[in-house]
Amino acid sequence: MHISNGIIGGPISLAYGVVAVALLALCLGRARQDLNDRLAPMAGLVAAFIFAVQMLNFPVLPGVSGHLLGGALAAALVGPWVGALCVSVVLIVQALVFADGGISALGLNISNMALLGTAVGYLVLVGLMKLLPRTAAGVGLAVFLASIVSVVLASQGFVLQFVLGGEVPLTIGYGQISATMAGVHALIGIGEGLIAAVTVTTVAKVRPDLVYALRGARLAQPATGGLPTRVFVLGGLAVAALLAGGASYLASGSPDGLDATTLTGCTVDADGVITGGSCIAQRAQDHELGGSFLADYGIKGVDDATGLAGLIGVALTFAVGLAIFWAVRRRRNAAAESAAGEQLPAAGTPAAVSAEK
Amino acid sequence: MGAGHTHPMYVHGHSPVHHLAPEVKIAASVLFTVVVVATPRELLPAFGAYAVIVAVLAVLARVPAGWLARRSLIELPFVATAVLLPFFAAGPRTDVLGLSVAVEGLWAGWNILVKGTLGVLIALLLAGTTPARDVLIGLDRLRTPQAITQIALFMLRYLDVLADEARRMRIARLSRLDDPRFLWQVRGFAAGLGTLFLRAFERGERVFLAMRSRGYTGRLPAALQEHTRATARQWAVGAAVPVLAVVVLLTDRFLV
Amino acid sequence: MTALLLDDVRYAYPDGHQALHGVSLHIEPGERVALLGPNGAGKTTLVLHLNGILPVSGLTGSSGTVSVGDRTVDPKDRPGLAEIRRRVGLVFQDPDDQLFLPTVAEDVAFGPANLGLRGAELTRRVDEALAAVGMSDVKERAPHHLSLGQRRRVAVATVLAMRPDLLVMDEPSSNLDPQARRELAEIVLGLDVTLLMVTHDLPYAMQLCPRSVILDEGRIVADGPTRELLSDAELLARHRLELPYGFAVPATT
Amino acid sequence: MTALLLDDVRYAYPDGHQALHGVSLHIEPGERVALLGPNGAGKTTLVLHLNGILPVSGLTGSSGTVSVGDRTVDPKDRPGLAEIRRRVGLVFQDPDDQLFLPTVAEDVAFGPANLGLRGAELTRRVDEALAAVGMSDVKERAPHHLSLGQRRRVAVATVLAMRPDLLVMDEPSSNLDPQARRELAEIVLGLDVTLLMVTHDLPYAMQLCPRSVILDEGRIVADGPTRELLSDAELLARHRLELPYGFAVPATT
Ligand SMILES: Nc1ncnc2c1ncn2[C@@H]1O[C@H](COP(=O)(O)OP(=O)(O)OP(=O)(O)O)[C@@H](O)[C@H]1O
Ligand SMILES: Nc1ncnc2c1ncn2[C@@H]1O[C@H](COP(=O)(O)OP(=O)(O)OP(=O)(O)O)[C@@H](O)[C@H]1O
Ligand SMILES: [Mg+2]
Ligand SMILES: [Mg+2]
Repeated sequence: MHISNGIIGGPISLAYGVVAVALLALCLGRARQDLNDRLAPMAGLVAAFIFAVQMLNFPVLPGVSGHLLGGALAAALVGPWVGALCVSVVLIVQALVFADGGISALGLNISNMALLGTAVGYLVLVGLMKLLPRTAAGVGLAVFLASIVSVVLASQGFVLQFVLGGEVPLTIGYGQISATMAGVHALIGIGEGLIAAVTVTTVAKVRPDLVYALRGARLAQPATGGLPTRVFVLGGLAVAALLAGGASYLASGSPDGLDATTLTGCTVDADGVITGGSCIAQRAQDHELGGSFLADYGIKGVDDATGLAGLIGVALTFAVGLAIFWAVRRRRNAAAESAAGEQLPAAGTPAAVSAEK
Repeated sequence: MGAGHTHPMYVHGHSPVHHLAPEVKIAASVLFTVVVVATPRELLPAFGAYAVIVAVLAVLARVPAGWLARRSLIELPFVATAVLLPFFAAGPRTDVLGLSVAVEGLWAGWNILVKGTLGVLIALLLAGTTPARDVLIGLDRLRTPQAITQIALFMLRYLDVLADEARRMRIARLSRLDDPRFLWQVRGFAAGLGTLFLRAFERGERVFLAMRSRGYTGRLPAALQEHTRATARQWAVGAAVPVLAVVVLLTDRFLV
Repeated sequence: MTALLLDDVRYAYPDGHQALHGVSLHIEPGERVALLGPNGAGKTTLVLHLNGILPVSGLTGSSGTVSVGDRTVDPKDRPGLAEIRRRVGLVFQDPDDQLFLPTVAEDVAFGPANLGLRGAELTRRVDEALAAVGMSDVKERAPHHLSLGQRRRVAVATVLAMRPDLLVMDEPSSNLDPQARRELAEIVLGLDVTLLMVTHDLPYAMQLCPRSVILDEGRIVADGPTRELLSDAELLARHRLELPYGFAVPATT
Repeated sequence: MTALLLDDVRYAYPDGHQALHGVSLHIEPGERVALLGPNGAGKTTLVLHLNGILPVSGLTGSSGTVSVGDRTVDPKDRPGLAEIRRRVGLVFQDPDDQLFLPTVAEDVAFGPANLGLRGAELTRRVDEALAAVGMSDVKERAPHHLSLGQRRRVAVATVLAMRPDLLVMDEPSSNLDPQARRELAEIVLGLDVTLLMVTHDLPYAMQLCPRSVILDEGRIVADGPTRELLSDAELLARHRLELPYGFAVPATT
């Protein structure tokens, strides 16, 4: 969703720039209390993580690309003030070091993605955490939903900017643009929500001191074994399916169809590297990641695979499929558990893999 | 770990532009971009003059044209959509090559195209001649709040750490017979993502503590970068770029 | 029959640094060989060739062939590579390169599960391997929250659990406490495998490996019975090796 | 006068694992002390306390005081902490934790530059430190492109370049080739510093440190002349320590 130079008129860009600077100054003031020895490297990592997932870009509307935003993730891990700074840093570095996003549009981009996205994500998160149990599943669900809301609202921030300073009358109505943006970003939000939820729950389980939203408190153990997990998965799936259905309906008229977000048509070699065919992940690698930090750094010196960049690309494009796969595996694990009466290794263990071969 | 060692956008070289202090280059790029964006889209000759300025800079920096062309592909989505605008814009229409397009849309498309391209090119020249770490040093010297430069510094280092940890985890899986067909990789990814985050954090945290134990106070010691500080002459040279752009804008505005 | 055969292996890292300048080596099944040499000699680089992690295909400066048993390492031959990785168990010099799952038990189970083991058999394998390195009590902890020595022991367990034919260990004894080091020696002596062990600990090499190879600047400069090589003080000194303080070559092995 | 004083130091990691259960230790200026103990004893955890890296403030399970010279470590006292970090030089167990700048030369210069050195003096410091560990020829290379042993040597150089009063090294000799290990011993013996060295290499401890402390399960279980401790086979065995194969306590130091 990086706006490039010249999309939004000068006066509006300037106004947003002023607002962004003022709000960032506020964040800096508040962050000073938070940014201690521990939070400084954490903030750096959150920024790096967001930087990495933002590398997958695809066009959504004239002059606007869609990708993960990371505001809710940042808010959950380092709080709203430092979180907004993290996302801003990502945007500044992208503009200056990677020529991504216009320098004169920095104010616009920071307003949408860093300020609006993080603030909304944090508010939703705090609200949900009050309602949901303080278990891993509860936190995960809260982060998941906060991500979706934050991404969708940030996209509406762009629409507002376009209405104010788009400088060109369109045959398609602003309502339609708004709906399309919301639809596409709901889908993006699901992918982002899954990634953010997995990340935050893992961190919360092992290092609760690193999750700002928990404020240092340990997670509660689920009262009844397994049930909240299932609730989480099914609830998440329901929301995902709903949004996906609605979104693809809304987005079907957008210039870049959603079919581009699948990997159909790609051939994949031994190590999961895309070797042929045409699909978004590959395009993204060629155009965006091909020259990017991660693509160059991924597995340099060890293999010509795409490493983290590839992994992230894969995960994002498969985000929706993953949700289903995840649920199926969970249920199968649960079944196997009750059948064998023994604990199968948890997520990511090979037992499940071989069982499915 | 190589914090901001270089980045793939960096073109190694020893041109005068490379040797310009980073703070000068950043200030000049930002101001130049602002002037470009502030130029009314109808002033065609001005944009031509800007393009000449950019071309001269590229030659001075000895950045290959092919490299610039390839890297500016990042702008492709915008180009594609700028091309679409004439078809979606409302208002009076005209015929171009037998197609009916909106006049307003044509102008808007041109506006995005030319300002976007010039902006990307100037940003690429900055990135291509300035290692990432120097960009941060430049921002620091331009009085950017320390919280921001510090987060940015850690971010660059963590990108390396993340890539490095991801590489390690992948080798570990491969050498123990993981069969990373696509789906498995996605599944392993979901499980591995949180672990990757934690591992990267904990390694980065240890590195941070090691820096602390060698006297780090939140900014890189000045003695390591003394050679890159801007002289008055460099400021004068750097200022020439935006000043030239303003001159172009004004002459065009009032003469044409 | 050969367990391992390297023929004129050369390798340059992507940054242009030439680490191996033509290494040829032949190991019989059941042999235990120590790989000695100064820091930066190329030992780790050599070891990473043994299951196809290096070379990166398409790099200049890299050539030669590596065969394990009757198979040749070829990055393009996927089933062949899987078979080689099944046979070769590689303990990395840095345990952080080896451990990646959220708990120790899962990590040790990963390899055997990929071999097709499951259920009670899998659990037994894991327990055995962890018991062998004395790490049964950290089973449920996160590997990255262990001390370095504990991580190294778990790293050894992950490979032992796969029961490889050819066991390759890159400085397995560093960071181990003295008793763990002796126990590791006993484990290795009790296994019926071919062994290639990189080490800077010459007495340890003497204890475990009848044969030694000295690598320096990417070339093999000596190959022979360990006892003989270690008695040649002049040879050792030429390659930055020397017997440690207080150590005398024992009269009997 | 004391160089280092620990009083009833307790520490629990954020995941709840209690690593130190009340450690008290007193070291005089100029003493050279070896810190011995099995894997997971808490040696690294202890060492990280010595310049205020641990504890994380506000965690339960952590208490006690650490003083360096006349100063007490206090995370809230920023200038005090800076002064302590100037005095204490810490070589981490994992060199990857220590090295982070793009080139070896810059990394070694980082500490002295933070101390305010610059220009020719800074260059001289860097060159000296790198020469001492025999790494002058990798000056312009990237630390993460070095072999593990090379990285460890550079890590030692980064700390030597700061000329600390109290030198704390966590297993400095692991992954070093035998000659580098001896050279390190010579460097340390030639320095006029207080030394605390964690090691699993008992002969090395004997060679370098007249006094030894044994840590086990987060508690100090023995403290005395190294020669005496190492002659007490029963004590050693109780804490997973033992003299290596082929080593006999030499008659003279
Ligand atoms: N990733 C890399 N990129 C470039 N050069 C490298 C890389 N890794 C190692 N080297 C270089 O290759 C040479 C051999 O390194 P290698 O790690 O194989 O040494 P080694 O014999 O294992 O040393 P050690 O005993 O210190 O572990 C060294 O000169 C080293 O600097
Ligand atoms: N980051 C961490 N989080 C939680 N527990 C940890 C962490 N690091 C170490 N521990 C635990 O604390 C205890 C002490 O660890 P420490 O690293 O101090 O041991 P050590 O004496 O240095 O061992 P080694 O000789 O293997 O290096 C161990 O039981 C270890 O598992
Ligand atoms: Mg090595
Ligand atoms: Mg330790």
